[in-house]
Amino acid sequence: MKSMKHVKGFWLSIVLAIIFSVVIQFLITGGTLNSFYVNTLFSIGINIILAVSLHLIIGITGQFSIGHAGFLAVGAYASAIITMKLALPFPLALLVGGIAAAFAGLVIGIPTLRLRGDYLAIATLGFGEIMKIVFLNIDYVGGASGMTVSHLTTWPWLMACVLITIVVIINFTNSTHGRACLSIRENEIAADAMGINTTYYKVMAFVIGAFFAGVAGALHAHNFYIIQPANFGFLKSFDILILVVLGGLGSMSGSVIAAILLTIISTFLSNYPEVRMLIYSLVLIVMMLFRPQGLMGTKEFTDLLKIGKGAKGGSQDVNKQTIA
Amino acid sequence: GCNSSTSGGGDSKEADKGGEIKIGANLELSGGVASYGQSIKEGIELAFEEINKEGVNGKKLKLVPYDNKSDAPEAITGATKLTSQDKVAAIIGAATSGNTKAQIEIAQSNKVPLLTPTGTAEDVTFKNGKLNDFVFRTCFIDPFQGTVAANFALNELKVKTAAIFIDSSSDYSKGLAASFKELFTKDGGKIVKEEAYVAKDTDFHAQLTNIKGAKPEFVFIPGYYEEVGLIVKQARELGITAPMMGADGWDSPKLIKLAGKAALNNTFITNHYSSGDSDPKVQEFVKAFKAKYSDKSPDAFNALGYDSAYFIADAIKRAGSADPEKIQKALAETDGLDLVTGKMKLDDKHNPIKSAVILEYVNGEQKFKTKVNP
Amino acid sequence: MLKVNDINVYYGNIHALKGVTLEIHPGEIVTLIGANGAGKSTLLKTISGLLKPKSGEILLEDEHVAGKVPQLIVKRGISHVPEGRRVFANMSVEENLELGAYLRKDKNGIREDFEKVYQLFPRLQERRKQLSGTLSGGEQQMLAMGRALMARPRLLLLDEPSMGLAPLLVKTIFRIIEEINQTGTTILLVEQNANMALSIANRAYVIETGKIVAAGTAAELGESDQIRKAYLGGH
Amino acid sequence: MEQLIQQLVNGISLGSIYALIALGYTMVYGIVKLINFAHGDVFMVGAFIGFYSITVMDLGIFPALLVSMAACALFGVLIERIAYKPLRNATRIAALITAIGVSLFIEYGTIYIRGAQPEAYPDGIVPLKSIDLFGVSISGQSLLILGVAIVLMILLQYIVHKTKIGKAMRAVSHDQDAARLMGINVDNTISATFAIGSALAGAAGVVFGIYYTKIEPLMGIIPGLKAFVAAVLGGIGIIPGAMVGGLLLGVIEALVSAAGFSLWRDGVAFVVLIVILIFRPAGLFGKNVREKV
Amino acid sequence: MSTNKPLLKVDNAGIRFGGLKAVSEVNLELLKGELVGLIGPNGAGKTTFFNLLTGVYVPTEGSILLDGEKLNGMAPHKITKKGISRTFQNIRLFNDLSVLDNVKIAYHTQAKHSIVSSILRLPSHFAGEREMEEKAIDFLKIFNLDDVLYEQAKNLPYGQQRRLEIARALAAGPKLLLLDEPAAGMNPQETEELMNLIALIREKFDLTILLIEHDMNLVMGVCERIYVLDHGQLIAQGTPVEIRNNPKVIEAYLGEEVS
Ligand SMILES: Nc1ncnc2c1ncn2[C@@H]1O[C@H](COP(=O)(O)OP(=O)(O)OP(=O)(O)O)[C@@H](O)[C@H]1O
Ligand SMILES: Nc1ncnc2c1ncn2[C@@H]1O[C@H](COP(=O)(O)OP(=O)(O)OP(=O)(O)O)[C@@H](O)[C@H]1O
Ligand SMILES: [Mg+2]
Ligand SMILES: [Mg+2]
Repeated sequence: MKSMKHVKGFWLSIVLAIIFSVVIQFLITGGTLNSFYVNTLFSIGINIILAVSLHLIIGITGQFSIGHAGFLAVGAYASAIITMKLALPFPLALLVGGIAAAFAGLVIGIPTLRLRGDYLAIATLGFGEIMKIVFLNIDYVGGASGMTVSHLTTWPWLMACVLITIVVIINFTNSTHGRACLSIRENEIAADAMGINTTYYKVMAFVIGAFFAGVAGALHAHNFYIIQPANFGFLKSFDILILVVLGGLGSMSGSVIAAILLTIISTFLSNYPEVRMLIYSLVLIVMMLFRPQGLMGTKEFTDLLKIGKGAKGGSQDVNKQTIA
Repeated sequence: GCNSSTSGGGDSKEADKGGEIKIGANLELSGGVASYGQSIKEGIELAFEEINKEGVNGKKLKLVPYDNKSDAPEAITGATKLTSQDKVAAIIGAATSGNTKAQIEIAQSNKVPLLTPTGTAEDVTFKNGKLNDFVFRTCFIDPFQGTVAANFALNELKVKTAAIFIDSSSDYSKGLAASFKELFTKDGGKIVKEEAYVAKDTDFHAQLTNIKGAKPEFVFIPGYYEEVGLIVKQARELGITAPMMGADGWDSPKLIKLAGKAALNNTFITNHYSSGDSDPKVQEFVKAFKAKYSDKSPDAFNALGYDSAYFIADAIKRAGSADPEKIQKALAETDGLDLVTGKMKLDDKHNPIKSAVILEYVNGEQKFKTKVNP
Repeated sequence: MLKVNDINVYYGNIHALKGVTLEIHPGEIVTLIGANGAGKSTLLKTISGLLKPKSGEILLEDEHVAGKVPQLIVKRGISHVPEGRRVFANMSVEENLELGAYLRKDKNGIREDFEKVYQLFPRLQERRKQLSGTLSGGEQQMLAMGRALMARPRLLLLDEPSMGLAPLLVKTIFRIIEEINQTGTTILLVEQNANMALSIANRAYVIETGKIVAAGTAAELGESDQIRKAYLGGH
Repeated sequence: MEQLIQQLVNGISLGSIYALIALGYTMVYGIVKLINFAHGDVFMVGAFIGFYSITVMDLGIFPALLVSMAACALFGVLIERIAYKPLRNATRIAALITAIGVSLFIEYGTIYIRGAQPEAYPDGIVPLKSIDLFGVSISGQSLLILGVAIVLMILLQYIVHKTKIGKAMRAVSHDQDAARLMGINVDNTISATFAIGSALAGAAGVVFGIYYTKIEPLMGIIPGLKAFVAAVLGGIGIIPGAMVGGLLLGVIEALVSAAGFSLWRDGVAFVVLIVILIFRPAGLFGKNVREKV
Repeated sequence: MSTNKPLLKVDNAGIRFGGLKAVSEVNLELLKGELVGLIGPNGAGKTTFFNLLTGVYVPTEGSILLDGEKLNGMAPHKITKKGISRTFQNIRLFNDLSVLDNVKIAYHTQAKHSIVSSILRLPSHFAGEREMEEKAIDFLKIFNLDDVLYEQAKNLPYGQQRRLEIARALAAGPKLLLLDEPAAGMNPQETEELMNLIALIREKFDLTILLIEHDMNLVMGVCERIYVLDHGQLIAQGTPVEIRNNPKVIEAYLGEEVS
């Protein structure tokens, strides 16, 4: 019955999101939103997909992966090849971007996911850098100077991708398969002993996460006119990681909120170019010092709504802070 | 979802409200190539200060800087912000060809001139037989300097074999190398080794050892001074004594410090101007720059940033308006504008036609060798 | 020797110790028994300075030590063998023992104590160079006790030393506790294994949900029906 | 053949620099279990302090080295107290994000103060000649670096494994509360760790400046990352591992470049890293201590 | 019931860590429905033996057969599916998850709905999830844990955590249940309740149980047979009475008299 409540809130959110997108679409076509705001909205959307896809890998499955920009790159390049080199339609590019990245996730996931903790982190970081270097060395995609890509990302496509990403990942998480991933995060040895095929689920989470990062890559490539290997270095991976951690590890709504908030902060800071990065870094440090568990802790947005209705025990004690 | 739009803003393209003309600067102020962007910004700021003493058409120029973090998507966000939010009359930037290219579509569709001080890749202004009519540049394009260098090597230094060492992350470097190679081999020279590095590398011993092994009579290194300084130093340490040559990317007093005076002997560059040039225009610039920036000698980025500001100011003056489209026309018609880096005239691909000079480093000083006209 | 006076300890807003008062005289073995979660470990941690009481005082021979950092308390002669042994897994047995004497400067005394500890626990001497993380549970318990003894404490706090140990070892451990006590070390012993604990203790306290509910000599409490029923099993 | 040897020499020189940075990295990690991403930036700060000591304060090379080490030690402790200490009980990933924040802050703080332009170490501060052995030139400086790295490695290994403070560090790394019960002052021990690690980074910065001449505010990013890779390669937390990892990485990079694939250099380095981790999941020297079940 | 065919047959199994023979030449048979104890001094290799049975470690010698099928080298999750499940000496719950989720995860192997059906929220997803939830709740009732269904596992008192771990192991549907010191850290009162619980689940789920325990009251009280391990080797086996009086066992493990 708990899950039933989830279901209701879930559909409500979807409907709200669709209404929201339609309204925005009208504002865009009506010209009320100038292109700067539109651009910011697009960045937010892409960052949401990235954050949510990494959330599945780190927040749910507990696999410390910091090479997410690698999947973004694969998706971006694969999709750009589809539209720019092969002149095929954009929707196909989205799909191919996702599939190519998922495939990359599979290839890198199978060998590396037996690593743990920081070793996994550095291996995935290495993977991200390798992807970057591969694209740097392929002249077909322009080498270091990159590829120019037409602007094909539109608001409806973006919104559709964001929604699909969120829905798929929520649905996955709130099922026995998602719980299998959670159990790996909680205690891999015990998960194994309960009959969970930990390798399979780690790879699965990796592949799904990579798929959506690839889709984000496709949207990214077709939004920003140009893609260059240098856009996809480890600092980009860190940016995505920061969204997930700042939102609260394990909270999807946290990832979404962090993606929105940080994109806006970053955009706002662009008015002060001299101190932009200085302030940004301070924001990071201060946020972590004062809320090390992230904005949402492990709670979801829906949990907050339920508080009034006297939630059944459990989630109250999330803000476990050990004494200093 | 939030992000409520705070300022609706009128649609009128008035960048000159309140006695100010806003000029955007979309530059690499942080990230990988922050030093380029910052140098350009210094040049622009100096120029604006000077220009604003009199003003342009009775108005002051106001710089709206944007930090694109050396990142193409950020450069786009910046261009979007500058055009749609700040409604600038023109944008100066970016430092690199890649980040400039990222902004082209936005400049074109919003009809705001985009002027890159240092984006030398050929296809920035003209691509696939089509002119990007709102895009301009202050610097040469790559082929010119490469050709000049090849001619110099063959005819003045009389070498037969050469090695090329490029920065493969830079269109500039690749472009120069390509045109050098084309002319050098066409006229009977032989390239015995090609090696590459990536910007921000610090250790070049491995590639230089290979170059040394190929025993070239001449080494062409079309890169930026930050790496070139180290390359020249390490090359000499490894015992490469052949003459080396580069282009305007070398031009910085830092080069001499990085490489060391002795190591730089027997090296040459092509350049827009020579800071040792007795031309009063150049000397004034150097003096003013040193005065403003605590005795720092200007490098090529500083000079080109400075020139870009004058380039735009001149166009605004001639347009008699801060309307971006009028500025665009005026920019395109620029002819004979006297700048620090030479007399400016644009060809029909919006590339400046400027003469180049060849300089030799002798004990840490740039010595004027020859002037080459296009 | 040690006087705990009306202390209150909180974890966040969980009130773990509610006005606990107890007293330990020199040379005694005092045992503290109570169910899971009663607050036994919390009390020991508070005495050794790992936790700070919100109110109340702890007097070690008339010196106030409540809220002081563990370092100072160790220096004053209290050693705490924590629940779950907590040996330094990636260090050898020998290094663990050395760390026990961390605050001491007297080289000769330390060497003597090494000998003493090895005499008490010959197994440790056998495994001197082994990484303590790979020791079995019982061996680790011995190491933890040996490590605490290396500080030459006057008061030794033992938190469930028999947990998870084989019967023979439990006996050994209790025997050793008595031996340690006989060499003049005062002992506060926390135990689930109340039968055993009462058999070697002079006095005992019973703690229930953060409050001391009974106190007396070990014999008195061992007789008490109520105590028997709640803590000593129905045998 | 001659060339190959020259390339090996090149690689070892480069590798010694990585090793030097990796030593401090791995030590801090070994004790605090924090990937201190700001380590590379402390290295940068060290290079600048050395530079200003030499050029502005006219110090000789060794005094400058000491000044830089001392200042970095202080700086490291400051960073730890302000940014990491409050997060001791938080998740490690939160500490990592803070470390990234600190790293950015140092980088852009430096740029804010002095701009992004590079600076060049003065020439000839170390009067060392290159040695020519059968056409292979070995610069005196690279020998110096290798020597410094090896000496520091031995010193560090000694400190961590044989001294009292070293044992306290290891105890703290394993179990802070238990360490407290031994009478160890955990805060001071962790500060000492950061002080030593940061001093090493400072030394590396100065040595780097002398060897490569160019220093700039973002110079710490790539060597920092490479040093981290080197540390992992050798088995993170293991001091000799950092040394070997650094040298290995340097040699791999040199050989890849020598083979004409200089653009693939970093790629190959990471491929080697991943391959090594697949076969030795805890690095070359790391014992794969599985959690005891 | 074919009593002569053992459920578990361990043949000369052993493992070494470097030079240390943690377990060696162990021969052991469990018949269906038996409740057998495994005792031995600390460090004798009992937990390690469990780790061999459950695939955490791969035996370096000998073989392990469950229902005649060889388990050597099989991945732990496969072994669980074959029918061995366990608890851990140091509790390993999924701490941040609810009690209910802890048990549901153990039911995962029996889930019938695929990832695709979950993502698309097909009817089979809902049916599958509902079934799991119902089963898990019913199950937790047996362990008296149904009033803390939504509590996070780490917030339970110690005793309940132990029970939850057993519940979770049972939910994985084992034929053979391995309990590693289930009574550790419990007082005599709690231990007695645990004994009753173990007896109850054996009946109810038709289980074979192998149990490691240092609490002799418990071991002698519920086990039908006992194996004794010392220094990695079996030194005795037999009924509780036999073991209690076996001089070797007394010397190595029990000490002179048993209280
Ligand atoms: N770190 C902590 N945070 C919050 N609550 C805690 C913490 N440690 C202990 N508690 C709570 O404080 C109370 C007393 O715990 P304590 O560990 O002192 O009990 P104990 O008597 O030692 O029990 P056991 O026999 O299980 O060791 C318990 O209710 C416990 O849940
Ligand atoms: N991964 C490992 N590496 C090295 N040695 C190990 C490892 N695991 C266990 N050992 C050693 O194997 C021996 C048996 O350990 P095990 O944990 O099986 O003992 P046990 O019988 O369960 O003891 P206890 O009753 O204390 O739990 C011990 O000496 C232990 O040190
Ligand atoms: Mg306790
Ligand atoms: Mg065991």
